[in-house]
Amino acid sequence: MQGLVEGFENLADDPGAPYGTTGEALGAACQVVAAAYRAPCDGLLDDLRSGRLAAVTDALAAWAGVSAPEAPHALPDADALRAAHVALFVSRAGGVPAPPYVGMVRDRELMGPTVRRLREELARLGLRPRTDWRELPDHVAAVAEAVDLLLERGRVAAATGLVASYLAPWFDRYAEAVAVNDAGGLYGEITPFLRLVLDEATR
Amino acid sequence: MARYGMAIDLSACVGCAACAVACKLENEVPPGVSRLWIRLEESGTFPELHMQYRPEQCLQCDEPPCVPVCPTGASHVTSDGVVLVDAETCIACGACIAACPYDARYFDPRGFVSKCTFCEHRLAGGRPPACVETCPTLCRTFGDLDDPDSDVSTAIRGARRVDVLKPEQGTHPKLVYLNAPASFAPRREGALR
Amino acid sequence: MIAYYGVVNDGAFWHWTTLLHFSLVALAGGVALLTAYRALTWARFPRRLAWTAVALIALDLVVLWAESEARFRLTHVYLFLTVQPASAIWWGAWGLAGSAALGLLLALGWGPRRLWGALLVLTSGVALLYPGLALASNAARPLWTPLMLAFMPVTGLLVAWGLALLFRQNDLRPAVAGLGVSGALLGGLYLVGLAFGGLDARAGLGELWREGGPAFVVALAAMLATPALVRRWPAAAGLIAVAGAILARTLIVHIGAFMPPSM
Amino acid sequence: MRLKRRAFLKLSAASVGAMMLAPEAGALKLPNPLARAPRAWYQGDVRTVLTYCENCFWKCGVRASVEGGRVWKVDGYAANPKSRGRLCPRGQGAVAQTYDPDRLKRPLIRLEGSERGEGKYREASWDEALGVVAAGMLAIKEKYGSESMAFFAHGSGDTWFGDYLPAAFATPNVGKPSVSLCTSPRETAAQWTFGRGIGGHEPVDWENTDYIVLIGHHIGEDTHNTQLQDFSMALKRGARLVVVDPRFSVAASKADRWLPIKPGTDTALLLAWLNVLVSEELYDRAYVEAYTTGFDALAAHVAPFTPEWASGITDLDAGVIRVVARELAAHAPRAVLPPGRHTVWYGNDTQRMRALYLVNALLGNYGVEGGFYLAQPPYIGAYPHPAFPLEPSSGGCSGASGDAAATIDTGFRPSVDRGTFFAKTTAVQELIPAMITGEPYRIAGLVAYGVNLFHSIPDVARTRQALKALDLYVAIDVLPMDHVMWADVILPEATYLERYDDLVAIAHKTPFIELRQPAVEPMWDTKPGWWIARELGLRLGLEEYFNWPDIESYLDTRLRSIGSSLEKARQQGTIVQGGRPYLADWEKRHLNPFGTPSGRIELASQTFADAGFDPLPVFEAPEEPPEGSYRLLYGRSPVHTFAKTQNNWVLMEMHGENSVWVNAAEARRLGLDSGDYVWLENQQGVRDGPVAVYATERLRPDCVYVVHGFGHRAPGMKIADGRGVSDTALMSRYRLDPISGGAGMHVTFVKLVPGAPKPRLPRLGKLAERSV
Repeated sequence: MQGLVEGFENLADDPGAPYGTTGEALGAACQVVAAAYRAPCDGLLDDLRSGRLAAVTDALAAWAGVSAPEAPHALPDADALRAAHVALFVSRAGGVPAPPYVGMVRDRELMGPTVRRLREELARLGLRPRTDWRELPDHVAAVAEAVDLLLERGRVAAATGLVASYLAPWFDRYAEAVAVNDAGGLYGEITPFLRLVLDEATR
Repeated sequence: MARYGMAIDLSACVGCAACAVACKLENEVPPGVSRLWIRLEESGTFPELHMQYRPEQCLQCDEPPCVPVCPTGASHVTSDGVVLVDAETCIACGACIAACPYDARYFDPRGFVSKCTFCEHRLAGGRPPACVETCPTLCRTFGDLDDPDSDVSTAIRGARRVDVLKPEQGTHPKLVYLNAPASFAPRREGALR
Repeated sequence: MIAYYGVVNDGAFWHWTTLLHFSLVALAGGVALLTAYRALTWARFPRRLAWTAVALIALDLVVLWAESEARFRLTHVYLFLTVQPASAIWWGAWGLAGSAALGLLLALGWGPRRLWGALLVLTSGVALLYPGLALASNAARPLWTPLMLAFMPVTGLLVAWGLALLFRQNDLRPAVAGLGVSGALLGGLYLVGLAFGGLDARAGLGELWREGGPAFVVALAAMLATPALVRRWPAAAGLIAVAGAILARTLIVHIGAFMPPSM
Repeated sequence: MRLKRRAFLKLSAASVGAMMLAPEAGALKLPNPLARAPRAWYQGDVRTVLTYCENCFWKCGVRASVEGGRVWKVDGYAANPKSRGRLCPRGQGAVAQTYDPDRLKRPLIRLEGSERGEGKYREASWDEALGVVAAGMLAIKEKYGSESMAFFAHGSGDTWFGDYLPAAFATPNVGKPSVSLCTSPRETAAQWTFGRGIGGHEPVDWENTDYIVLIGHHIGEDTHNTQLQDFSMALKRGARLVVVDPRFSVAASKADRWLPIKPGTDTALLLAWLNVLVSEELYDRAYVEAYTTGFDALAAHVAPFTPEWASGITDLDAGVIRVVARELAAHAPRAVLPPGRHTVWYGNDTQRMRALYLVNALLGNYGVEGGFYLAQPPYIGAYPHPAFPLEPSSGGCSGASGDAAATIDTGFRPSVDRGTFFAKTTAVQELIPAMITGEPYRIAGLVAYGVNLFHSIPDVARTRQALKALDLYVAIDVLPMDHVMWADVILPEATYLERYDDLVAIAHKTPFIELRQPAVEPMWDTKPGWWIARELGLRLGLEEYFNWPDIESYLDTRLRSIGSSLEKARQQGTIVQGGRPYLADWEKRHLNPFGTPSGRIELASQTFADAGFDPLPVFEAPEEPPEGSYRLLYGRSPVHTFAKTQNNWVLMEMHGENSVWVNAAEARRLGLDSGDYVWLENQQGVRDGPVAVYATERLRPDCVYVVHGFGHRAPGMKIADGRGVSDTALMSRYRLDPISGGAGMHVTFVKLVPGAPKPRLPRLGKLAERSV
C-alpha cells in the first residue's frame, strides 16, 4: 500500500524560473513540506535524484534571499533517508525529537483542542483528509498540502492564515531540534531553511 | 439552591491518587499544574509508626478569601456554593492565588486562573464529581450540606472526628476530613460551622 | 517526612515583573501626589511635572498589562465595568487611571487647576495605598501583616519624593527625612510584630531572615539615615533612601509569598 | 515552476459554513472572541462505549467517553463486577497512553547491515513487514522445526500470541511472565493442595470476612480495583487486619497489628501458626475430618515449630505469633490469609504458599463464607476451528497450571524447559538459555508480544546475549520500549481503546464475560492484535485455523453459544452468569470441588513426595546479605503498572521517579540524607542508578526497597528515559523454584554507592512540550 502522496511529477516548465508572487513561493514551499515530511516514498526519491526538489529549493532560496540548502543536491541514499525520517519523526530511542504534528506546539499533547479547531477550519474551507490517509489530521505534510490546495484555488488569505497559525509555529518550535538531530542530512538542512522561507512568505 | 460539600475519610484513604488522575483528565488540566494532589506524611519511629494520606484540593470555602480580592468579579460563588473563575473576565492578576490559604488555584497557560469546580458540569446531570465517583476506597462522599440525609451529611455525622484545614483562617471550608489518624490531629482543632 | 503524589501548586505566582511593578507604582503614585501638591500650592504650575506623572503612570499600566498572561485577551476592560470595593487591585486600577486622567488635564492646562489638584490628591493617595492593601488582604501569608497598609504607602512615597530630590525639588527635604524615619520605624515595628506574632508569624520571620534578613535590615538603616544626610547632600540622601525603600519593598513582596506548610 | 502533486486532500462536497457557531451564553458581558472560555470536551456531543481496561491485568470494565473522534475520559460502570463504577489511577490515566506521541506508529524493519540494538529502522507497509516475519518463521520451521519458534506474551492479547497462533504453528515454547515471574508458586501450590488453581481474580470472600492476615501483599500500593474496594469496605465494616511485611506498607498503616518480619522467613511464621493451631487444638476439627487428608502427618511435622522457635528466625515476638494464631482461630472460619499475587520471592515459594493454604485449611475457611469461595469460570463456547496440533501449557494468571503428570504426547518435542522443574506450565525465563546454548534444542526465533524483556525477566545480560543469537526477533508492542528497538521487525499494535480483543472469561463468585470493543479508529497505521495474528497465520499457511473472516463474526459466534450476540454484548459490556461459590452449593449437587488425586484437601502431598519434594512445607533459611549490603526488595506504586506506564505524562506527574528506601538509622550511619543520589551495586558488581535516597522509619535496617518499573535506559520513550533505578537490571541472578518454575527475585543484595550526580532531566511539566 504505497503512501498516499505519490510525490511530485515534473511539469513542463523550467524548474529554475523565479517566483513571481509570494503565493507562488508559499505554494512551492508547502509542496516541498508535503512531499518530504511524510514517509519517504519513491516519488520523493525521484524528485531528489532528478534534481527537481533541489531546483525548487534553490528557486525558493533566491526568492527569499537566504542561502540554498546543499542536501537536496546530493544523491539520496534511500535507506539513510528512511532511517533519518523514522528517527526524527516516527520512533527513536530517547524519544522523537520532532513529532510532526502542529497540534503538539500549542496543546503539548496529541489530538488536543488545536486538532479540533484545525479540523473545523479545514471543513469550513471545504477540505477534509482522504479516508485512506493513515496519519493524524494535523500532520505537517497534511497541513502543507491543504495550504497548497487553497493557494491553487486562489484563496491566498486562508492559506497564509493556515501557515501563520499552524505551519510556521511548528517550524519555529522544531526546526532547531531537527537540525541538531539530523546534522548534514536532508531534513537537518531543509527544515531550518523552510522555516526562513515560511517566515518570509507570511511576513 | 444546594450548599455542596465533600468529606474525605482519612482512615480509608490509601493515597492511591485515582482522584488526582481522574480530575486531571475530566477537566483537561494542563501539564505542570494541578487541582488536586496527595500529601503522604509519616511519623513515629520504627516500629511504632503512623501514616496519613491526605488528598488536597480547593475546599470550596463558605467564606472564600479568594472572591472579594478579585478586581473584575471573575472569581465568584454560584448559588450552589461552588467557587468558580469566569475565564472570560479574568485578567490573570493572581490576587486570588495570593489570597488562597490552600494553594488551590493556578495559572492556566491559556491566560486565566483555574481551579477545582467540584466538577460543576457533572452536578447538573446528577453525577458526583469525578474524584468522588472513581475513589476505589469509597472514602469520598459528596452532597448538599444543608440536606441532613445527603451522603456527605450522614458521613460527617457518623465520623469519629471532623477536621478542616487551617480553621484559624476563618474560611469555613466545605471539604472536611473525617477520622484523621489521632497522631496527625492538625495543631489547631477544627470545628465545622 | 512528607512526600507528595501529583503536582503541588506551591510555586511562585508573582514573578520579577510584579516586583518591578511594586516599585513603578510607588514612583507613579508619589509623583502624582507631588503634582497634586504643586497644583494646589504653587502659583506657576510646572506642566513638565504633570507630564512626568502621566508618563510614569502609563509606564506602570503597560508593565501591569504586559506581565499578565491574559494580555492578549483584552479582559482588563472589565476592571472598569464592575464595582469590587473589597479588591485592592480594583482600587488600584481606578486610582492609577484617575491619576493619569487628572494629570493629563493638569498637563494640558484644561479646566480648574485647583479642583483637579484636589482630586489628584485623592486618586494618587489611592494609588499609593492599594499595594499595601493588596498584600495585607492575604491573611494566609504571615509576612504580609496589616502593618503593610502603612509601610507600603510610606515607603512608596519615599521612593518618589526621594528621587524628586535628585531634580532639585529641595523643598521636599523635610518630608523625605520624615518619610525615611517613619519608614524605618514602621519596618522595625514590622519585625517586632512578627517576632511576637503567632506560630505562623514566627515561621514567616524565620523565612524572611533566611531568605533576605540582613538585606532588609540594611534597607531600613538606609531609610533611617535620610535625615542626617538630607540637609547637606540632598541628592545622595534621596538616592540612599530610595534604594532602601525599593529593596525593603521588593524583599517583602518576594519573600512574603511564603505560606507555612498546612499541618 | 510548479511542482505538480496528486492531491491527498479531497475537496469535500460539504458546503462551506456547515459549522454553526454555538450561541454565546453568559450575561452582561461584551462579546469578546479573544477571551472566550476554552470549550471543554464534555460540552460537545459525547458518546460512550463499554470496553475493559488494559493498563493492568485486572481488566476492569470501563465506559469510554468519546467526543470529536477522540477518547477524553474513561470511568468504571456499575454493572461490571470488576470496576463497580470506580477505577484506579492507572485505569483513569490509560487514555494518555493512546495519545502518547512516542507510540509506535507504523511497521518498522531494521536496516540491513545494522546491529540489533542500534535502533536503525525504516518504515514498511504491513504487507512487507508481515511477509518478512512469515518468511523468517517458515525458514526456522524448515531448518529447526516449528518448536524452535518461541512466543512470549502478556496482556489481553496473549490469547492470540500465547495460545491461538503458537498452538496453530505447533510450538510448545510459549512463555508468559504472568506465570513464572509472578503467580506460578501460588497456582502450583493451590493445584496440589485444593486441586484447583487460584485464578486471575483471587477468590477471597472479602464481604464476609472478619479477620485478614496479609503476607507481603501490598493492597493500596497495588491498586487492583475490586480488591481495593473490598479491602476498604471490609475495614470499614470493622474487620481486623494483620500485615506481615518487612516494610511499613500502606496496608500496614491500616492494620491493627504490623509484624515487621525479617525478609525470607515467612514460612517459619506460618509453620509456627500451624503449630499453635494444632497443639492448642484450635483448628476446625469437623472441617479437617470432612475435607482434608494427612492431618496426622501435618501434626507430627509442625510439632517442633513453636512460636519460640519461629521468634528467633523471624525477629517477631513469640507472644504476638501465638496471639495472632489464637485470634485467627477465634474468628474462624471468617478469618482468611489471602494468597497475594507476585509470590516468586526466594526459590522455595511453592512450599511457603502451601504453608499458607494449610493455615487456611485448618481454619476451615476454604469454600466457606468469610474465607475462600470456589470461583467458577463462566461458560462460553470456543470458536469452532480444527483441533490445534498442540496446546502450549503456558498457563497465565487466569489459567490453572501445574499438573506435570499429564504430559500427553503431542508428536512434538516438549518445551525446552521441561524437566528443569516439576510444574507443567512453561517458565518464560527458562526458555532463554536454549536461545544461547541450543540445549536441549535450539530456539532460533522469538515473537515478544507486550512483554518487557529488559524490565520483567531477571538476568538482563543473558537476555541481551540471547537476542543477539536469534535468527529472527519480532516485537509487537504499543510503545518503543528498550527491548522493542532491538527487534528485526516491529509491529505496532493499537491501544485497547482502538481495538477488539477476544472475550475475557473471569472465574468469580458470579462468573462473567467481558467484551472489548474499539471506542475510536486506530491511530496511524497500528493494527489490533487479532488482525496481526490472523494475517500472520494466513501467511504461515495456517488458514484452516483462522477460519473466521473477521473479529466481529468470531466474537458473534462465540457469544451465540450462550444466547447472546455481539450487538447485545456491545450494549451490555459484561455478561454475568451464576456461580457455585461455597462447599454447600457443591454438596447439594453431589459434586466434589477438590481435584486432587485424593479428592480432598491434601495437607500432606503424596504427589510431591513421589516427585522427591517435601510433602509438607519446610522452612529454608535464606542466604544472608554480605556485610555492608542490603537485600533488595521491590513493590508497586499505586499509579504505575510494572514498566509500562512510565511514559504516561499524567501518571508520571503523580509519581515521576522511584527512590531507594533506606532505614533512617542506617542512612544516618552511612551519612546519607533523603534526596541524596546514590548508585546501587549488586553482589556481582552490576551497577544501576543514580537514584534518590528516601531515609525512612518505614523499613527494617537489613533491606532496601524500590518501586519496580522505573530506570528505563534510553528507551524510545522521552518521559520514561533515565528516571530512577531499574530493580530488574540489578537482578543479575535469581533462584529457580524446583516445583513451580518461578524465578525467586528477592535474592539480590545491593550496596549504596554515594556521590551519584543528580540526573539533569527536563522538568516533568515541560516534558509534554516535546522539545529536545
